[in-house]
Amino acid sequence: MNEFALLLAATLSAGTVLAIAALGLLINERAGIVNLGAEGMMLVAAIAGFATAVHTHNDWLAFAAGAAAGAVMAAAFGLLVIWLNTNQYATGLALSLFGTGFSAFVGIRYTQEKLAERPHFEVPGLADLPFVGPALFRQHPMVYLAVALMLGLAWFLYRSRAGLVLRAVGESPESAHALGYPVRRIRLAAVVAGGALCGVAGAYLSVIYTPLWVEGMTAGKGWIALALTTFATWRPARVLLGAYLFGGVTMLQFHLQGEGVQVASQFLTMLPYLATIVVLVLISRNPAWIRANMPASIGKPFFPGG
Amino acid sequence: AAAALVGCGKKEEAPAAPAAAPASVAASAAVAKPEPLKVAFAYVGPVGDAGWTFAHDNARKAVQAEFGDRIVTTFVENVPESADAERVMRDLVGQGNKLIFGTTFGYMEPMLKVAADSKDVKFEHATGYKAAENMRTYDSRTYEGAYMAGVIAGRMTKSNVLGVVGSIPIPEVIRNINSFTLGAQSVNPKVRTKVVWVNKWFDPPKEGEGAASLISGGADVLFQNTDSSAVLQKAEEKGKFAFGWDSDMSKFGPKAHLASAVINWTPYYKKAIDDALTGSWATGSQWWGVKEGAIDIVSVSDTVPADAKAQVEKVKAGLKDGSFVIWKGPIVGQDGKEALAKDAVADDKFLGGINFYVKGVDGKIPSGK
Amino acid sequence: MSAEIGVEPAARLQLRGITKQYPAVRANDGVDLTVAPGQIHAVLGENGAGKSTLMKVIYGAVQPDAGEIRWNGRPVQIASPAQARQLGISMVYQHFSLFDTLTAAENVWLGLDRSLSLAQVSARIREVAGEYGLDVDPARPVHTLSVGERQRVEIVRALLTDPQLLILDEPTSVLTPQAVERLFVTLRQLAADGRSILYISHKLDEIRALCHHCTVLRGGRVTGEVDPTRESNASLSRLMIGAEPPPLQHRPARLGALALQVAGLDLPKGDPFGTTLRQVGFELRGGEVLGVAGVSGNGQQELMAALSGEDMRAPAGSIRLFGADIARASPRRRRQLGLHFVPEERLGRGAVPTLSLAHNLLLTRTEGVAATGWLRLGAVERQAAALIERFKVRAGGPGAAARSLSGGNLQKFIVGREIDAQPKLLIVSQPTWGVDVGAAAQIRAELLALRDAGCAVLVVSEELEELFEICDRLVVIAQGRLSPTIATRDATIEQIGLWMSGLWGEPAAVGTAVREGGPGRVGAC
Amino acid sequence: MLRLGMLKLEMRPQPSRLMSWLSPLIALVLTVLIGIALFSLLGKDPLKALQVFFVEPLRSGYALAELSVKAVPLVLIALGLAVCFRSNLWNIGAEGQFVLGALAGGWVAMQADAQSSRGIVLLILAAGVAGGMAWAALTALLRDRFNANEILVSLMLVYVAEMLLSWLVYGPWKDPQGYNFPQTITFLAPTKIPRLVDGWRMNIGVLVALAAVVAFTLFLFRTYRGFALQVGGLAPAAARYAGFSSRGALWTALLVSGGMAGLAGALEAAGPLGQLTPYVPVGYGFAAIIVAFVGRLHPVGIVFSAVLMSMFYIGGELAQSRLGLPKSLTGVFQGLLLFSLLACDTLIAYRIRWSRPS
Ligand SMILES: Nc1ncnc2c1ncn2[C@@H]1O[C@H](COP(=O)(O)OP(=O)(O)OP(=O)(O)O)[C@@H](O)[C@H]1O
Ligand SMILES: Nc1ncnc2c1ncn2[C@@H]1O[C@H](COP(=O)(O)OP(=O)(O)OP(=O)(O)O)[C@@H](O)[C@H]1O
Ligand SMILES: [Mg+2]
Ligand SMILES: [Mg+2]
Repeated sequence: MNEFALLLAATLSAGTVLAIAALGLLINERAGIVNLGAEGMMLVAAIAGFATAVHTHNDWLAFAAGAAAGAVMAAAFGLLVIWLNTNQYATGLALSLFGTGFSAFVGIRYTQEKLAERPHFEVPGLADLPFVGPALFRQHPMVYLAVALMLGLAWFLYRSRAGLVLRAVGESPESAHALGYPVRRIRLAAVVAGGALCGVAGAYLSVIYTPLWVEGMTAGKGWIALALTTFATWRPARVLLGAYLFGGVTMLQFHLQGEGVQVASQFLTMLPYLATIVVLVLISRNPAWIRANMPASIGKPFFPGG
Repeated sequence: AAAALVGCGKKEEAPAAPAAAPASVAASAAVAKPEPLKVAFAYVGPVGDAGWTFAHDNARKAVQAEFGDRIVTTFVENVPESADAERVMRDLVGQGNKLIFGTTFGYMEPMLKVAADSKDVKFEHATGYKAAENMRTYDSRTYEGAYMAGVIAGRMTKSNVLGVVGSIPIPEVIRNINSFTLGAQSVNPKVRTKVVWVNKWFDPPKEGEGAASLISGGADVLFQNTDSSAVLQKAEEKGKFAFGWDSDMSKFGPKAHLASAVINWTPYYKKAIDDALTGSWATGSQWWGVKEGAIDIVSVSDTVPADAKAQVEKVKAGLKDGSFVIWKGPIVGQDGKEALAKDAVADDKFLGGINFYVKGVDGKIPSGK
Repeated sequence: MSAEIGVEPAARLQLRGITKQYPAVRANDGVDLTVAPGQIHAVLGENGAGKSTLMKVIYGAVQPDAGEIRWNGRPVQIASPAQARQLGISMVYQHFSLFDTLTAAENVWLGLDRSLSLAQVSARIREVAGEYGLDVDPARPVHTLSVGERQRVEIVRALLTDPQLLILDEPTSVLTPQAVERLFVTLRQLAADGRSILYISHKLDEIRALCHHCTVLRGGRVTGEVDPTRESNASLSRLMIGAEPPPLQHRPARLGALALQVAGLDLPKGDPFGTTLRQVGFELRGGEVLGVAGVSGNGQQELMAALSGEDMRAPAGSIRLFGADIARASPRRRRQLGLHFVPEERLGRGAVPTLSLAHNLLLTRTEGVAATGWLRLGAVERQAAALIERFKVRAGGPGAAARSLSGGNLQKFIVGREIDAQPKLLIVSQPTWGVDVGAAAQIRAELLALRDAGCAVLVVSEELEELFEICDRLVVIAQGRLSPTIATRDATIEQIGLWMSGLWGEPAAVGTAVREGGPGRVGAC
Repeated sequence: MLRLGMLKLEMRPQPSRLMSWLSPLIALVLTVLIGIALFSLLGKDPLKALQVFFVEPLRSGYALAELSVKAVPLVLIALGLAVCFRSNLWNIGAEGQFVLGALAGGWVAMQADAQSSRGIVLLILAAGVAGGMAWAALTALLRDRFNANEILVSLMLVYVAEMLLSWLVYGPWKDPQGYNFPQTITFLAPTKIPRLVDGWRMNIGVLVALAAVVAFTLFLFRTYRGFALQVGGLAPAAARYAGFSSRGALWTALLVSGGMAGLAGALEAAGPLGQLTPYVPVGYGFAAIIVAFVGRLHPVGIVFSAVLMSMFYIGGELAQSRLGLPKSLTGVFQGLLLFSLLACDTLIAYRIRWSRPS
């Protein structure tokens, strides 16, 4: 029982990185922009956050630095894609590449660094409950913030006027422009917000989750976050669910190995990736479902004539 | 043909090496100054991995300091174990290096090819098994460190479940897992070892996730045969124990850290360079352990009881003077069959090909028979 | 002159010397315009005359290069639509600016600047709907609405800002004649309340029936200011294009063999926002033109896709070309059998915008392709040059990118490409959409010439005048069903308009249509 | 029109031919300028650094041969990707297809014995093509049948392919004499890809790549099928109207690009590697995406960009031992080059004007 609680706890922790990044990408995509540079933004944010944590000994400043790094990268991407109308996919790939190289480059002197002692977190009163205590209430605050972020984002998208404007821009930038909304500025804001969240996720990875800086430490998490938005059909709650599911599969494959399951570890290592494909297939088979939720302008350039 | 790449950058110092040898050393050797021996290292990982490559690079710095201006060292990091390795080796030859160290198994075939074409250069290949006239192999008996760590682990576990995060299932790593388990069993016959493989040498987030899953599976003392400190840090976060590996990692988890099983490549590198300088270099295979000062267990934590420390010291002393042998029968495999008969001592060939778990290790070796 | 402005304090909007230069054209060239309170003011002009540009200038969506705008006598700079709405100017665009997946209320909300809540907006929609007879269900997602209903959403959105000036850019191009009548009632009521209306249309009859005043634009300049009630179609047309279009040469039809037989064509919608075709059936012979009338969004696109082969899911045997079952044949196979098709979208469907005209020829013509699949680019280029010559396409030669052509010229090229293939059956969708009067006349004449040469022609159009002008028989599509055919000489605009609402006097059919389509699917109000 | 400060972009009536040739050059110059600034910042002599990146890799026959070892797989994979991207299909899993090509080619090579005829090399390459195609076919199938996004599926399959390789070389295909190390036997002499010059690693892959460049140029610009594929990418509705099957395009593009990546994999396995190890994938599949774009998705352009990219790689290696510069700089440069190119490409469709205040 306790074993299961710990597995659950590890799952939540593993899912949080993905959840924060994917919620950020969801904002992008709701405005009609796909940023394939998630991996690069997360890496640059990871080193920015880690370096800040090393120098200031303050994790929250580190998250802020990560967010800023992600936002700056996203802004560069946004300017190219939104103002110069470059191809979104290619520009995202370039961002990914650049981010991977750049983070490794500036991170060289931090590979030997360690952070000040990592504090333990407990929710007072709840942490000692049997089962649910160790499973749910001994997590870093960021784990709960990810949930709050999901709720906030859901409220924003479906209950607030600004969220409606964002969805409208993603649905039809031409119409939004005709109504007088500053489409490009809104898109840029969404891209920057998404980059900032990817940045927070990257900083969480290097400052709390691992906590170390190493080159290429995201190891594909940015890509999986991108996959999550599609398989959540662009809905915040499903993104969170998907992230935990994915975290769960990741932990499960180690768990199965530890329990001595008679399957070659390589096949277990494949599990999360195969799971992504399977869920993607299940979601995508129903085009109506996708169409009803997918921002119609996603990936398409918008050039206001006027 | 390779010589065509020479030139450019003669003045440049080796990257991380001290800019110039200390003046005093330079002065004393000023009488008849021979050309310094150019020594190069090809590393598989980044020098900052805190593990394998870091340990090699520490030794490089040590020998550079030791030999002063008699040698010049260069390194190339992150050399993939692919077709690129051969080009890097050839370039290092072309740069005038006369002694070249390749620090990972995957360089074996490329180094053999380059060695065949560059007879005046000596090649040193770590962890491989093929040698040539001008290429010898070297390795360290890391399993001795694993065994000593196991002794401490056996004493410190309360759940009697140990966890190992394995990198990739080659004999070296399997041997270490087994030795760790044997060490623990020598002081606590009830222990079991759970293993997870991350299939990477160096992937801290994955290593951390593996560690977390072992902890959720009941392990309270962790050990890793991967190249980063992530496992130790995960143990620190979760309030469990763990070890440092390859280099002293105590600073990464002051509370969780029980001890670090370290490799010190310096003695071997000193010998190799000395051989090359004096012209006594000869091919062969060198496997150094505690006896030669290549392996040690350091920074044993104060949480380890004094008598456990004494047990470790005893093992170390035995390994040093040869009175104690780890792989000596009876050793029973996971399947219950005797792998090593009573009093039989495993030779290096046996050790080099280990592909089974000893009794007490759970699970199955990936793709093992 | 400025004194004149002074003596007309009642003017709601005054434009003086508005000029707007686009890279290729001067869309507005020193335009003056005055709108009085309570006036319904028409702006008339052929395609590209600059009407929409002028309206966008007034609405703040486009900034003029020169000129002055006075609003209720005061000079203003209108920097954005939001500012225009604050002043009391609202606009319904020529191309809708609605969001498909959002509800009607959300769409309206997005067009309002006041900080009303969504619930309040829904309530206001109901109020306005009652007041002006603009029935809209606020909770329905827009993609479930018919085109007429969508237009009502647009108008309600404009009205909720309580405008003093309402701009309507070609509002009737998507409505049935009956719906147009309803709209006019509403507009007159608005004008009676003292609101001014700027009304843009090509339809001379409508302007003469509705408007108090008319400004005519040609090539970006004002070429006339008239009272439309005192003009004739011919005189307005002269103001607009400088001449009357040449009359079409009609010859009696000489019916040929049965070309196209459609029977029992049932086709579930492929796109969630599309229309399902039900039991569509008709016949078409060589040497005649059959027109398909209907409000857009009633299944025209789906029917065209099924006939052209872009949608190959039609039930086997439901479409026959000269007796051969082509229901599941690919477009290329159909072309081999003599069926050619001109889609309504030119850029992106009828032609690839970035490719040259020569390359675009290869979309439907394979004379320049060797049997091995090798392209004989020289031959293709010569062929394209010949087409350009024959159909008087104004373009920079066969190498010009499709997107560099104006809409009318590209349409001439595409229609020409298909006519030149000497089809046995030509299907044309919206042959003259957005094409100026001269080009339209040329295209219509080419279609008739093709008919006279014995080809079967099927024309889908939303412009009833056009259909009445060139078709021998008519049929109406509504909610995915087809009416019986009727000879054009026996048909009246009123009758066809009624049919466009799905009411063609087959009690059973009407009953089902209304039930299945739901209340809102009917185009008429 | 859109404004960026004082600058105003204006859409050209026609894309500029001149700019489509000039823009890669401008981008390269920009990248070099940024590089010079970066080197100066790091306290390195920029001239020497430029020499390491742009001169040394071209200095001698041997150096050129080494350049070809890196460039050939890039050219082959990028050619296939160009067809994919031109068809608006986003296969970014070429790395996985490369691995499968190496596996299939490697398997054939392992079946050979010392007496095998040299003809087996052809079999190895064919197997490589088939292996890559099979892996790409998975992506095509899932996209075709279930509409699953090909970007994500092909990418996830890269990880799966790497694990498959890992399992094979640790398990069933392990060299029995290999002390249990993760590697297959070293392939026997008859299976080795023939080299062009003794002592140099350059092999017939160069000829294969050049032939492929010619073939792809003709295919894309001189055949009806190639034309049809591109129409699908430029305007899907026009392709549907013309009757060019989108499923056909999907399968053709993915199979072609998978096959090319597989071919590159087989050439690598039986060429410079000579055995299979877990380290077969070194990122060619991902780098080829940049190569394809920098080469403007044009076969001839791809040759130039592959050579450029290889110079960056080799220069990055040399810069480590010569200048003590970290390897990660290579990635920084590649990213910068692609960024600059994308930005410069704007000039093909748009014209820059200084905005006149009105
Ligand atoms: N954003 C733009 N960029 C460049 N040219 C434009 C733009 N908008 C309109 N034009 C050009 O300006 C001219 C006037 O266009 P406008 O849309 O105002 O015409 P219109 O009278 O509304 O025509 P229609 O009857 O087709 O609606 C046309 O030649 C058009 O091609
Ligand atoms: N450098 C390039 N980068 C990207 N696309 C290109 C490039 N060169 C040509 N293309 C595209 O390839 C297609 C064919 O070009 P190409 O110049 O080979 O043929 P063409 O000019 O149409 O025929 P011809 O050479 O016989 O006149 C066109 O769509 C063109 O836009
Ligand atoms: Mg208009
Ligand atoms: Mg040409």
